[in-house]
Amino acid sequence: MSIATYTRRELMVVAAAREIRDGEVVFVGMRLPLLGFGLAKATHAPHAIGLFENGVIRDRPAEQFIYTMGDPPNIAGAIACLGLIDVMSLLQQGRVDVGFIGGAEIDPLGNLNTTRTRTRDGVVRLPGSGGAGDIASLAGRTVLIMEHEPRRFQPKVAYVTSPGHFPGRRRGGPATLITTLGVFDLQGGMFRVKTLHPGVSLQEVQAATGFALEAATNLATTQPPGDDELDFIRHADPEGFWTGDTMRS
Amino acid sequence: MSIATYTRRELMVVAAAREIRDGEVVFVGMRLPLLGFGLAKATHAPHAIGLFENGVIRDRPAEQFIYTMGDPPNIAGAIACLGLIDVMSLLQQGRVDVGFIGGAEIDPLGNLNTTRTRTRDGVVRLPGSGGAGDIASLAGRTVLIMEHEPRRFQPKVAYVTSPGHFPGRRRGGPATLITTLGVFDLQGGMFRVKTLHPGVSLQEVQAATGFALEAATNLATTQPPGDDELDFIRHADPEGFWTGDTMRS
Amino acid sequence: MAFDQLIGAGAVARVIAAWVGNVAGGSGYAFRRAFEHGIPRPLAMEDHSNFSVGLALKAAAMGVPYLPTFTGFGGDIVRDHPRIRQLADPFGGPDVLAVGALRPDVAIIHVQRADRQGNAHLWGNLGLTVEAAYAARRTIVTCEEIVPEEVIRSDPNRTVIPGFLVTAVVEEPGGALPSSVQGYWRRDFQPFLDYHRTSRTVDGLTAWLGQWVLEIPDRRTYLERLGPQARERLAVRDQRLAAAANFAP
Amino acid sequence: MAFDQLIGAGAVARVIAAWVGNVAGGSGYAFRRAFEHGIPRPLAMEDHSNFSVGLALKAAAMGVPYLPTFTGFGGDIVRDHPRIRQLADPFGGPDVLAVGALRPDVAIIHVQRADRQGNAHLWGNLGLTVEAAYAARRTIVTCEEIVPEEVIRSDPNRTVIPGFLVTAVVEEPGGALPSSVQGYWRRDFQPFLDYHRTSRTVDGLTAWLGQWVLEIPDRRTYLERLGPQARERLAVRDQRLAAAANFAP
Repeated sequence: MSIATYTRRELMVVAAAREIRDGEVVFVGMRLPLLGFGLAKATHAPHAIGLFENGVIRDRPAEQFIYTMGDPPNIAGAIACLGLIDVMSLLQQGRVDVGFIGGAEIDPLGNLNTTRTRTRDGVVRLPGSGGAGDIASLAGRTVLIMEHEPRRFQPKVAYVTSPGHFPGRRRGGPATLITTLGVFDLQGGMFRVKTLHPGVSLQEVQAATGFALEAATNLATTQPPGDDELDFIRHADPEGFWTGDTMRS
Repeated sequence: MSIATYTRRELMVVAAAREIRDGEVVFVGMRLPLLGFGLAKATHAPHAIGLFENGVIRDRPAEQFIYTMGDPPNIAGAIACLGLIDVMSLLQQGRVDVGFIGGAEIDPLGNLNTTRTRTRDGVVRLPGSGGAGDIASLAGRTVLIMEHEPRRFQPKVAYVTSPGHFPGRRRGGPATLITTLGVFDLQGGMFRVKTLHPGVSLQEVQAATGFALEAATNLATTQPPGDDELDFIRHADPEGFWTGDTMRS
Repeated sequence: MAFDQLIGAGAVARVIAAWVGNVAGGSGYAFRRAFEHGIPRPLAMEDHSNFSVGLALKAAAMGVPYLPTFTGFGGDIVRDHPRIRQLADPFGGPDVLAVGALRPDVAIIHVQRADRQGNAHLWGNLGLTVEAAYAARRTIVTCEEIVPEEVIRSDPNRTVIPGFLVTAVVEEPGGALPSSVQGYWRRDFQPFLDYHRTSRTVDGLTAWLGQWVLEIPDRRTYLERLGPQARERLAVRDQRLAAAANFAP
Repeated sequence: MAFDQLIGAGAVARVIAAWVGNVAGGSGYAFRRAFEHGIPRPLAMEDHSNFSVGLALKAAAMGVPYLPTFTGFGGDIVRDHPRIRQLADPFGGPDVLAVGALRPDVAIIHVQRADRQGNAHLWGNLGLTVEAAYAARRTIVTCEEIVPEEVIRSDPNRTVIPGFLVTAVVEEPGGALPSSVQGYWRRDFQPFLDYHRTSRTVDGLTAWLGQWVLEIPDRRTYLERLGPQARERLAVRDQRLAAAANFAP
């Protein structure tokens, strides 16, 4: 299977799905993690449970495409539809195994910034934390998802919206980072290339990263999506709203 | 109408009803206050709202006799059936105008004891606070309901389950005490006879009270129940379970 | 009443509660004997109000060490309480009371229906049921009916606890008797009166425990022993259905 | 998106939020212009995570000055935050963060149905709706339908707010459009995309506000302007009814 047959975002969905173990309780986000959760359920993790920060708990993907987690198809057929405080309380209790978050900027400790940054033109305001800061603080582990661009990979993020590894952390922290170029191991405060996406060189990744990367000598390649996986993704996102080649945000 | 035509408990129900103003939010207990709430709704306070500590909110009495506030007839036809924390939160917010509580012992500051006391035979254990301590702490004002017996009226209660007036109180406190003998004004830390039930003398009340009472020189008599009021009560408690002449607890 | 029976059976070393008694009459005699005389064994007691014990469970459910409250000031419950501390308000307001988290080893909740995964629908009286179910280390759901999962998923807002928090699900119709279950069972009041009368003496309690607990192998026998017409007398036959709620997306 | 529109219209001096953007694409351009350049007026921003702003509302709903949490440690949101303080745990555990109460002047919630007293049934997505309704000084309920009071009373567990907390009730079918209402309206996604594109410039935003706000005298006109087939396209016609729940006593 050649790289032309799937998009990078489809590959990222597959990589996200692989981070979910069967039976786990997953704090699901929108976009790629949502597709990853559905894919994991359909393949190796049929017993995974998905929590959404608005209060929804599902054990199967929504029957129709959803733009937000509050859209009616995400409620219809849910196990439970509680309030935000209820699911955040479960997160705070330590009942959530893994959560997915994205960011506009990342640093070597896995700190994510989605609040505000500074460019040559001045301050740039971003939308803010949403639930990301909570998932970063309280989930058993987190999987981070990013566009891999030099300006996004900073030695120190301008603002820590979603805390990464820090001294005195009681629980969790970033475990894995999935980008448009590869998969990275962030456990325990490291930042190490784990696999490179097909056709991507280590030099390319390093050039797109604003700090020095660690890497194993014999780097594996990210396992490409299988046909079944692609079928699932394209059924779930038929217009490529999230997985097409043009990024929407 | 002679005193023989109604019981003391029926009179107490009527006195309790009169403590509810129209449109008020009332933390209702079981037994006499429950009947008083229904009576007030049926007469001068049609817009009163009743909260029960188990989470039930009603704007009309239950259609059938109930033994506990969780009994199905108290839920059927309720405005809302929430949880205990929800209604206690409304109480703590200051959204409740008046609450009713009973006690085994009372002292001149309106402190009530329903936890434990001491007799010649040793310690006597009582059931405990239930919601009474919360209503005493947090309601806009409280109306207390008691059997009037010397051993129950103590200079100092053995245990303060439901706090009365105390320095630094932020809100509320006992406003009125209704007993088997009369009605008392407890506002601002006083303890003054307001009305004596028909046929009861001040001497009799003082003899049944373990501390000195204040009283106006020209004491009024508690207004006896009218026929409509008695009709209501006897319809609501047809077997005299709560309002018969034999006390059940 | 259940508290009192467990205490009388010698199964309880420590009670954490706001109220221990019998809805039929007030006093719990076995509780009194244990507290006052150590019969059948000494009893440690942690007194609460309804709100404070509710907040203790809620704190555990939310995954925090305590919750602040204003209930209890001026009373003896909070004095030298092992789970309650007075704290300054960091925002400069009046002091609060911190109620420490209470995490039960096991919670047993009875609901109308659940699916095989333990996703449970409960309606009617809630009290502290949901808080207890979330707070406990293990939660057992007993239900009137195990239903197909589509029944639960038809109304996710009715789900009070998601199955991934549930250790075991038990189908046991009438499992809450002699207490009521909205839409399924009326309260059977006679057993409360009988127990109250019988449990006045140790001998009476022993006989009661023999007749109603030790000799009862299963729920069917219990229902039979309640009398030949028990089911007919107690089962709800009327229908007062909740207004339709459409979850179509 | 509503945040962004209010900001763009110059109606907002201060935002307290976890996320300000557009579900269609991320950035809220009016928010960015106000934050970055003070256009049309300077904007004070109090950043939160979803959980912390939820706890701030919940604290107000519970009537306490703050609620404790572990969310936010290690991140910049809680650093020098006007509403968040680090506190020692009085029970000797690790420090907590205290999130101060947030009491909105007004909350506006849209529900499926309410009676004339404001007792409101809501199902589907909850998020922080209930907390906001309880926390606010004044709460306005808008609804798809004003229903007879018996409809609300048929299912008291579905009542999310009792009418005595409600300042006003407004019957406004489609009042949440272009957002969805479970069982009544689908999300109309195009307006989110259109607004996102148009609001990129001040001129675009001004035109948009003219067309969609200032020239719209009522909701009927709004629905007409959405297009002749808007109602047909967006109104939910299917039925997926909640399983029956019997409230008969």
